[in-house]
Amino acid sequence: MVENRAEPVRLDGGFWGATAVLTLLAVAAIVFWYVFPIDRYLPEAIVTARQVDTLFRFMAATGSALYIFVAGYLLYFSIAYRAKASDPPDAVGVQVHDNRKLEFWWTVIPTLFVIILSVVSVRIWYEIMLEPENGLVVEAIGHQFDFTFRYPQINGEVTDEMHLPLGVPVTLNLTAADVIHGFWVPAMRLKNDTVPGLVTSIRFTPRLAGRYPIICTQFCGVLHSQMDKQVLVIEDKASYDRWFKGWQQKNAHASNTLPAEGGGAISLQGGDVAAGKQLFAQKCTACHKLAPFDQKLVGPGLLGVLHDPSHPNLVDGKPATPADVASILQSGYTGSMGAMPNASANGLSEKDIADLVAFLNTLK
Amino acid sequence: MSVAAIGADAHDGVDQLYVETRELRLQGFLLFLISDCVLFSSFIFAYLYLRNSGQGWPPPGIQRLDVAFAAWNSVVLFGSGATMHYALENFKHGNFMKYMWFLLATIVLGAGFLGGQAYEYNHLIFGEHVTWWGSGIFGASFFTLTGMHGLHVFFGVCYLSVLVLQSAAGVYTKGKFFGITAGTLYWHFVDVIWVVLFSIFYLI
Amino acid sequence: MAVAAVPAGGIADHIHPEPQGFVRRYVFSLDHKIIGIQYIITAFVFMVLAGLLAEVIRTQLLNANGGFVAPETYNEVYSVHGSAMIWLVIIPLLTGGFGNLVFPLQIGARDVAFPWLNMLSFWIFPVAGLMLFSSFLMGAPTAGWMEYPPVSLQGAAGTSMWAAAIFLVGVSSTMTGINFVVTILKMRAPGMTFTRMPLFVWGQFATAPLLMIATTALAAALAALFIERQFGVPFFDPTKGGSPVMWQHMFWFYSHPAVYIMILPAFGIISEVLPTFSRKPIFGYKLIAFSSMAIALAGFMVWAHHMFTSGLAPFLQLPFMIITFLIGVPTGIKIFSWTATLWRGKIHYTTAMLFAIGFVGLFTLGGITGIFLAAIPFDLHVHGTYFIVGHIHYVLVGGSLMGVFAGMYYWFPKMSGRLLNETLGKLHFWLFFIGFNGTFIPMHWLGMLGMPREVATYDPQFTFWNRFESVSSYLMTFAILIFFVNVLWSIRNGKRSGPNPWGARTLEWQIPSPPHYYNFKHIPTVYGLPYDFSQPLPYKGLEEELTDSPPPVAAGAH
Amino acid sequence: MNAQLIERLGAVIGGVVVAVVAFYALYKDWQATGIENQVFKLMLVLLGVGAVLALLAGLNIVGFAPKGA
Repeated sequence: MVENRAEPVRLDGGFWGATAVLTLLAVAAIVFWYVFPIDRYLPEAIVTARQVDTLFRFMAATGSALYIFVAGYLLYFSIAYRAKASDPPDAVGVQVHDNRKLEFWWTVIPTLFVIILSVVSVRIWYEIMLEPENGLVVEAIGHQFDFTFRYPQINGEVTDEMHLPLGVPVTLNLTAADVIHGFWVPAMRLKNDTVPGLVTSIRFTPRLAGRYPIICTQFCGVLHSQMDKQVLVIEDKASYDRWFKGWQQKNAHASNTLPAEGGGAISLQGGDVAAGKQLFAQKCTACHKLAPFDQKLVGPGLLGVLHDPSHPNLVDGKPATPADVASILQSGYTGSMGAMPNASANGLSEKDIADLVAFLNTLK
Repeated sequence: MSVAAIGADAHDGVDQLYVETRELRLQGFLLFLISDCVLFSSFIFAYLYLRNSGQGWPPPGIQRLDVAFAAWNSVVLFGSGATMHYALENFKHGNFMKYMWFLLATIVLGAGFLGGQAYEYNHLIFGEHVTWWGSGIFGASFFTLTGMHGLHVFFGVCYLSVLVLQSAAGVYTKGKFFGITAGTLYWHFVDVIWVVLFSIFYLI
Repeated sequence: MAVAAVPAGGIADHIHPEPQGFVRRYVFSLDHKIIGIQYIITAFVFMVLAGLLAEVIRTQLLNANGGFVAPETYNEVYSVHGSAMIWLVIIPLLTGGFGNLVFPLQIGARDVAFPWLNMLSFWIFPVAGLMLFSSFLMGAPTAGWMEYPPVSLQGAAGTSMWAAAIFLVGVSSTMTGINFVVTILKMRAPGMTFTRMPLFVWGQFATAPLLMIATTALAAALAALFIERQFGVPFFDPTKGGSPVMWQHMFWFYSHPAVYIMILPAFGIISEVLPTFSRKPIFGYKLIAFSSMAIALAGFMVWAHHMFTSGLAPFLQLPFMIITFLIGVPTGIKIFSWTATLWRGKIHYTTAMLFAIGFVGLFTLGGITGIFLAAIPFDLHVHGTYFIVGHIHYVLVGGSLMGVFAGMYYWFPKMSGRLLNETLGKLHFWLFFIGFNGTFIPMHWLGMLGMPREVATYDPQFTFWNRFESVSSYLMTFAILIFFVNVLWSIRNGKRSGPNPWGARTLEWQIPSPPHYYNFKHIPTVYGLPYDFSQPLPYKGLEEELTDSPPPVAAGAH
Repeated sequence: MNAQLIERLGAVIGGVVVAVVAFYALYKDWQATGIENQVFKLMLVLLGVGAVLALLAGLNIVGFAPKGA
């Protein structure tokens, strides 16, 4: 029995019935996604978290509707058009190859939907990216198997929790001391990898007080799964200030200040800049860049270390002097990012130190 | 697919089977060259990415490469490309002895290029202490890329030597000489890769 | 219409004498069908090994503080599970296995363009597989199948073995890619223009350039990682000036085309199975064929959507998001065309058809979560979490593996002459369907609520759903066990299938099963698309195929 | 530094020779058809370009001042 092509192929009643049911289901799904209380399961800790949730609701709603139609028709066609026992063994379906109009629409409509989705995503993405930049600057450093934080005016590092005041925009600079970690606070709906040798930043404005887990999402070693113990605490200004002072006292004597005047002042005369340049290339480029301070590799960038007043004060508030740099070269220094070897470990003679200081002096 | 289309006149035992298999082998060989080209371009991407993420080029402490010697060495390799082209032309037009001389010239020039490369490596490693692992991203990208290209030239020289022995033994007749065509394609490919490497390492 | 006959004395007209002896026929065989079966058997062996690793993972995650294996071992287990499943199971099965087995028959060729290269590309594959699994002996790779430096630089010796093994599999893939491109371009039966090729051949034609070009990019990245780990040459180590993000660029430039390598052949299988069992032509043949090519092409332009959170310059991320959204359109067209193929058909529920419909259902869910991940704001939330693990397994297991099962039930009769048992098949399908969904649906919300990826222990609040997943994964494993029992049992005593058990219309069903080593006595000429059931078969010259007259063997040994 | 000079001289002369030969060969079989000959023509063009680059490098027009200068 061969299906003749003469009589036109039309959508039968059953098809429209199924379509009606599926449309109802799709509308129900859309309503469900817009009603679903996401923040009961995952609090919206920062302002943009709400936008990410709206994007998720939009995509989930349209995605569910699309999926209901596809899976629905799949099921309906499978049941309605199964080969019944009464059909002769060589029965065939209607031999339609394609339908220009239908194919046109199911190319154009998804393209339009993709354009709308792009516009919505880009708009929300801009809101995340264009958070104010003049807020509190905090630095989170990924180490193998915990995060440490650096606050302006707190020497050294805050090691246990990260505290943030409500409503104050924050610029969080992320970097790592050893391997790539992923700094993620689910309640913020935001994450970024902390890449060693690279400073990336995310900006947000805390909106809801609470204690939110910080989780590492990029495999970073054997105890990667233990890196979800730390917490981001968002609290009102008063308790934040109390916490802040506590850490200032605690770290007052931290290693950030200069070690005692160990090796005695060494003569810095007769430093040869060219030799210094050569030494710097061999010994220092592994951890320091010839670039402004914030271009961290392991140590900070050294451009203008002896001249640029904004270069962080290595000692008591005044720009570094050649003597300070010489003593650091001599006795090493433990910064947040790793320890700098002292002169003997670096194989630097006194003449070498003089050359290096002379060379650093020329960096404007 | 008429026999003439492939540019070889049909005698010397050339039948339809050889014509078709030759066409397949040619396509396969060209696709192999494309995939090898992707291998090089991936490393070239790595070099350019590292070069622009680093601190200026050449990194502090490493002198700029000697362009004069490299220019001479490149001319040697491009010369071998020209002689290889003429080897194939001569074979196609039947003058066998000229083909053999040009083929030997290609091998000599190719080996000369390898010698020049070895000289430059020697000068860099022992003269200026620029080593593969010791000189940061410069050593990594320079030695990996030029070394890999050098390896390809070495394989090419070995293949061409085998080609000389085979041609002497009369393996290649007027209608059946795909081995030579493949050798010429490979050699030109190695030349073209060096044009790119020469310009990105020495000229920019 | 005048269709050129096969040129006399050419490749298509030439049958070399039958290979003699067990080794020449079955071990070092040049016949693309035997090589296809060798690929499938080896890939299924690796699937069992990697599948057991998966069950170790699920048993470890039964409770929040793990405890089934030590954390280092757990990291090794999921890294080798991921690497083996992708490079030793899915890619070889779909390209080397089904590719070799089926498409030369469908285009009316006697063999692939380079049989020796085909044999070599197979024999590299088990060696590379053993290399990868032997990395357990020396401290297997622990940084997942992506092996991001600098943590992969700290890995034990097994990471270098991993790099070498994947390099080797890459070499095998490149050879297969070259072989298939030349075969499809040059060795189709006379009259079979591009718009008359079956859709499985289109799937292979879209995949082969990816195999050939993308794999070499990975070879370069792996070589760089190997050189850095063994000789200290600083490509990726940040303390020596290298850049870890560069690895991600080089790796994902291959790995996104790789996921299309893993799905396009499965699309091809589904586009063959659905029309045959709905007894009606595939809906929108041209659109499906061209969208396969569009997906393959766009696959090269979207790699950085895996790197939205790894510190790329923000404005650089936008084009990748938008092009990834655009890839959703051709994929959507294919899904709608498959659904429309079922409309007003006469659907026969063989197991192959069940898996095909299951594929469309589950892959669509994976595709939609893929669109979620393409949107940067949402990806910033769920990157590196179990949401991604859920998405991957929906498109890889719900997609490629369901396609492989559909292909096995569909073409097993053609290769062995015996049908796979239908009752065992249906049991396998339904248990697999339930187990699969139970295992991978909860991962979506676990990921969104805060369970990171690649963790040996997790926050106790997720214990219930992880236990639910682990139990469902045992059910899924049991279902796959049924499949293997079914295959092993049916080889000997499955029902005899005859040349065309499904009444299919593509070329491979018009010759005896299992086909002779030379495939066709006389290469047929093709003058139409085979999919219309109401038309006679569009082939000429197949009269002698099913008779037992001897083939015109060429005089000289080839 | 006559080594520099000899190298530059060799590069210039060789560059000219190879470039002329390459572009002449290209001119000669410009009409050849078939994929094989097209690939050869492309290779010859790039060979010529390489020779010209080496020539310019020899003349110090392209590339950087000789080492040490």
